[in-house]
Amino acid sequence: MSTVAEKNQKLEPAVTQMVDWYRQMLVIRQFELRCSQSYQQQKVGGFCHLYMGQEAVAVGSLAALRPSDYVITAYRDHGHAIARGTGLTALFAELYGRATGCSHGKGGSMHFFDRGKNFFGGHAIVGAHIPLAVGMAWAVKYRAEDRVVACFFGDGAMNQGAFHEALNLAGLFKLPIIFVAENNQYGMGTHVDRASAVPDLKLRTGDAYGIDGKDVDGMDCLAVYRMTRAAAEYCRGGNGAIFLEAKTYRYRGHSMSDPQKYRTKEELARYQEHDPIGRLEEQLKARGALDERKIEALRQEVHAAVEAAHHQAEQEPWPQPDDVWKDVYANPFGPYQL
Amino acid sequence: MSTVAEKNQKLEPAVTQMVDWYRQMLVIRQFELRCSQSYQQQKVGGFCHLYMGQEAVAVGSLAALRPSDYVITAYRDHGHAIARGTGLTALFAELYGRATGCSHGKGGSMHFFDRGKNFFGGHAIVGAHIPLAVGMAWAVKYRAEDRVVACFFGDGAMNQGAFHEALNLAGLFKLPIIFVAENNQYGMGTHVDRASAVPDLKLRTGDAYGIDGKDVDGMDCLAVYRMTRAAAEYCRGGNGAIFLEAKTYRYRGHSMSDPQKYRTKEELARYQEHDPIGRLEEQLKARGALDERKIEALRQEVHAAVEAAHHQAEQEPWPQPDDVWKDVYANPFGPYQL
Amino acid sequence: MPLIQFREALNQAMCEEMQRDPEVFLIGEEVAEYDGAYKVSRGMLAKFGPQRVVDMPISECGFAGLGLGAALVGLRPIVEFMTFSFSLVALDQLLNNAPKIRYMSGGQFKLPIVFRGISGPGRQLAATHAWSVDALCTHVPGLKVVAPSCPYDAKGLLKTAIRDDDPVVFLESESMYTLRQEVPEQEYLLPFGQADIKRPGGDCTVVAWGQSCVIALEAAEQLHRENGLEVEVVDLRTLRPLDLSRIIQSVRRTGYCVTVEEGYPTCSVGAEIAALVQEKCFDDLDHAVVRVASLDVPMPYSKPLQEHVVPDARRVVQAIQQATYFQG
Amino acid sequence: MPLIQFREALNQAMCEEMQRDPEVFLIGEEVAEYDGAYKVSRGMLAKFGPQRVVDMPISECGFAGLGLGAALVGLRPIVEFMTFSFSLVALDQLLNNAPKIRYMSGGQFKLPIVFRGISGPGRQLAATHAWSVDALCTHVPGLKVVAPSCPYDAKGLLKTAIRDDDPVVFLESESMYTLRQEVPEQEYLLPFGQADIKRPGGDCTVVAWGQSCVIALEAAEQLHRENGLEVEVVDLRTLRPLDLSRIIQSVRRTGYCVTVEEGYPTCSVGAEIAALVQEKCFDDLDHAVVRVASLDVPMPYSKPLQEHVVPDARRVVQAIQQATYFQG
Ligand SMILES: Cc1ncc(C[n+]2csc(CCOP(=O)(O)OP(=O)(O)O)c2C)c(N)n1
Ligand SMILES: Cc1ncc(C[n+]2csc(CCOP(=O)(O)OP(=O)(O)O)c2C)c(N)n1
Ligand SMILES: [Mg+2]
Ligand SMILES: [Mg+2]
Repeated sequence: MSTVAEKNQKLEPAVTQMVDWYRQMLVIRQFELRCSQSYQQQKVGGFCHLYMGQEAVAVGSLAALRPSDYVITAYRDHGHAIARGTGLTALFAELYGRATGCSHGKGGSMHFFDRGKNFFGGHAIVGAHIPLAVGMAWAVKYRAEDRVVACFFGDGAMNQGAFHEALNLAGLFKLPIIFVAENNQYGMGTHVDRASAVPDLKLRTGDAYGIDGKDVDGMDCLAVYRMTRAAAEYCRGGNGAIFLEAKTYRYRGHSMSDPQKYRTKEELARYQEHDPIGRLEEQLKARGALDERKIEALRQEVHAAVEAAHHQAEQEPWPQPDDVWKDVYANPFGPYQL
Repeated sequence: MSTVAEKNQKLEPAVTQMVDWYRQMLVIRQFELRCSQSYQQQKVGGFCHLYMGQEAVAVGSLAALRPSDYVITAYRDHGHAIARGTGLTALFAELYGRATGCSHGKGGSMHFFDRGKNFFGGHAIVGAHIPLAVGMAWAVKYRAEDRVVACFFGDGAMNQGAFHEALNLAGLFKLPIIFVAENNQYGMGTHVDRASAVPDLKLRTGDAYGIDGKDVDGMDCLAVYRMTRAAAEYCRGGNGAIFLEAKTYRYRGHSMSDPQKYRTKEELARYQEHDPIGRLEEQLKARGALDERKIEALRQEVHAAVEAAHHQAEQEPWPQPDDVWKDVYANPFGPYQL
Repeated sequence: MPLIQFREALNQAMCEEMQRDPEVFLIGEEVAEYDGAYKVSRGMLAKFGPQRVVDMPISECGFAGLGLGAALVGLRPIVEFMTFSFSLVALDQLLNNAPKIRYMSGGQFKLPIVFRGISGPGRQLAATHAWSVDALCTHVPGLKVVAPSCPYDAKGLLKTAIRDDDPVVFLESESMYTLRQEVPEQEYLLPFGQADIKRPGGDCTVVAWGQSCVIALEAAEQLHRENGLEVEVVDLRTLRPLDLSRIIQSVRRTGYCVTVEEGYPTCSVGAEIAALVQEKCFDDLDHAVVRVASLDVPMPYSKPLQEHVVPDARRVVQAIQQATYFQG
Repeated sequence: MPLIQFREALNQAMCEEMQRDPEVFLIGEEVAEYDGAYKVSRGMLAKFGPQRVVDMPISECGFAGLGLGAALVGLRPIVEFMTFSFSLVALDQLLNNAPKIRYMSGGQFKLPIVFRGISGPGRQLAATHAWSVDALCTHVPGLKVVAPSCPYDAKGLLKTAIRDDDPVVFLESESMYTLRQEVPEQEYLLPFGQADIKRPGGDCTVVAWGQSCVIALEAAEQLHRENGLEVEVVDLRTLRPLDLSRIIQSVRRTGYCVTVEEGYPTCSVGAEIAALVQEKCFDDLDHAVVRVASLDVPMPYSKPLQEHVVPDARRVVQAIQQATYFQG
């Protein structure tokens, strides 16, 4: 007999698991610190959108999913790729444009892909991946598989037509998909209040698409985990789609070239006081699973792993000019020669 | 001191006005009967979407607006053009592809335009005119004018991304616009239940865009008038946008070539029992403003007017082949010659 | 061999492939309960059920993307656009996501999807409804673009398209749907990238595809009848891949080239072919390549105006006469 | 004359026109409080206030349509796309509504609107972010398409665009924004449809526009320096209207023609020009028109790969040498 309390119990993670989340968040943070340096050294090109501050969202939510579930996100994708388990060397190699990058140097920071981890990118046109996610959930239902799809996007993306059409389709066909809006309160320099007629995002999907909306403290990894876990159960239960608004904050500029005049240092500092890594650290200390020594050891281990991956990536081979012709098509082309 | 009752009083139309509505609805009905014949005789080309059954929506809502207000609609536009006051000859001439048509033969049934009547079309890509309407309302606010915009579209159009983006913009910028969803329950052969995750359309705009949604019996001209009148006051009061769902029904197929297998004869008959023309007729009889004699006289007058316009249109000149080059651009083209 | 309509050929191709592969399915507006706005999918709902033949809301961007997402995980969707004029609201999915996701991922994904529907002006539908998207789609590497001109080709090419692992844009035409032709009962496929000489001849090469091939053949027939001219009609069948060598071979033989297309003339497929032919056959050409296309205006509604704008056999005849210095 | 950057030239053009006409306003993502993602609108919010310089949500279709609606009733919007890669989600507004509403209404409306922003690959932004929309937009009658190559032209052409009563697509380029040039203090306008000979020469005609003109000039300079070749660079300035007569005059003189563009090679503006030139200059050409464009692939991220795909002066030099049978 499963009471609500029992059910909630079942959703609780083991402490060892939570330590792993902590480690993952450290890795993401460290990865991006290095990334930021490498960008300044012009080892990384293109746009590079750092995830710092939002780590609890990717880590907490993806911890609640299975390896067989499908994951897709926007261009701010470092955290999701790492939480999904893609190797750091492949990620750095991608940033550095190398042939062995996770997208063979064709994608860059905004287009991390890892088919083996069921990680479907990394998409840079705002909102354009949301219909893709719905299609993946369509396939799950079509094949009657026991999977869910997690689709991440920003607050700003919710003003795209693609979002609307996708959510209506997901609601209409009752597809197993968790929409995770990472509300970091800004789309580039525009506060959500100035972009969204209804800035309380969790409200935007219930009456409009019949998709229940919930919000969750996106700076709290455990809360995100619990919410996503429940959402995944809901989806696996054949109830259709669900919408989660994770209230979060990004520490860095929108991309690497953002003077950030749209917010005050104080605002940033206020959020950094609730840093998701610090928060989980406290929780784990309280449970006796971490102490300063262990923390220090973990930090050093993570630092070493990130540095090693970065160094390895710098040794990876560049693609060859002729590689530009590779992977345009899957099937050989016949007599076509322009 | 204006109580609600007094205010409602003020919104009440004079009986003579209502007789005029009745006349307008007769004109629309008669226009389209002729239109349907002409289509069969291949005098009309392209797609032709008849408005029969929905007359109370265009007539009731546009009666509540001023000539200076802006009106825009989709391809099912005969009713709106007539209610807006465009001459019948110009409309028939347009259907017949003549140079003197309301769009000079360039637009056809789906693209009636009448700048002089502040009637901005007639747009055939589903949903694509909704952002235009928002822009017109933007201009009203920009110029601080005392106008509102009425934007008509179907239930099916609400699943377009353009709808979503437009409504969010209207909500965000608090623009003076009345969105009128003519819910005739079908988008082509697809019932609204099969297209919209939330088929109760009036719900779709409140929480999503901060735009209040109301519904109204779209078969009741007076009810539509009252609702639109109140909506227009709301908009003129600087309160922003509003959304009306007019529940209605189309009697004919989606376009002229529709076998209508998606609905039963009984369903159609049920709605025809509440015919908007008959309904208003009853109301006017009850008020002593119409009797059988007057009705008969009106019908004959309308029939004669429609027939005269149709005959005149058939005499109107065809455009000349070289006219295809006209009106591509407003400003002369310089040395361009392909 | 049974004589079937173009639309039946498409229907057969879809049905055969759906029978063969349970991962093929059809989505679009009115494809299921309505049997297709143009009856291309007639009977398919009854045959394959509501899981595999599915009506969509009027959300082209949404369901084009849905198809792409399903393809990303290996399903093989056929997405019908009622007409490609309505794909304009979905062009980001069609021109950005479809052709590029595989590439951006370094080849980790196949995208086995077919987008099909009417491309071309139809009858008096006016400017926004009259798109030929041939050039828009052919412009973009990563897409394949197919444009059959007869039932036999339509069937063989659509079956190939459905089995192809890349996104294919498959262009049909309203006026062709009722064309009839004998089509073999046994199964066949037609390869991409192989143009077909629909009519051989040594006096002038006409390059065409889809509906424009129909009028090219009319013009060729007329010139044969009236002037004894032997016009070779090269039907491209696929615009991407493009069978350039077949075009070149023909032009080398004839010394003259005319292109025919329904779409806008500027930056068009015809422009591309003219540019390629003048490059590859510079010394073979005895006259410049002459292009026939829509006039360079939005499509007007009025019948005589549309007829003036859309290319017809008369204009093709004139173009061939011009291109071959034929004096009449 | 003050030396100003390309982006300042654009800024001046907008400011002058907004000062002159209160019905001109600017909307787009980050144009106001952020001063523009690429700082083109720097200071304009402060100067004109939040009614006339307005940040938009990430709703390109919505605000492109909003601009068009405002233009329908006579306002003169400038709509900034952060880049035209993001206009893909708004192409129905851009390619369907903008160019056709006037026509479909029989000329009852003017649509005085400018869509402006970056077109072209930028730096390592990968496939979906690297659009050159030159061909997509030039394809469609009803639009005007402008692509300046230097600050002087940018300012004069943008002012003309804002005063023009038709929808204008105004193409900029990230790498050009920092180009500097002396620009007169007194007001000036540049007409549409008049190409500019950016460098005169009798040995070969190079047709270019926008950023491609910059590399064409580089190539011309290099060939002059190294080989004494006198290359004439014809800067189109506007792709629609197209100054065909200027191109023809030049090719008649030089006998050779090369086109240079950043976008995809197929069905491109270069293809159009090649097709026109071989038609109009058939007897004048001593070699086929040679086209330089992006390689026919989606844009890769990795630096050496992007550099391989995007045309540069080296490839233009080679093309000119090929086109003129120059042996080195
Ligand atoms: C269609 C489109 N428009 C504009 C952009 C430019 N752009 C990239 S990210 C971004 C802000 C997105 O904000 P949000 O969705 O909140 O995500 P966040 O960056 O906060 O993670 C913008 C405007 C784009 N990539 N695609
Ligand atoms: C973007 C787009 N998709 C599809 C169509 C084809 N089409 C024309 S009308 C229509 C149905 C629209 O239904 P609704 O909005 O309810 O309006 P109604 O016809 O009922 O008045 C469809 C699918 C179109 N014109 N535009
Ligand atoms: Mg955000
Ligand atoms: Mg409807």
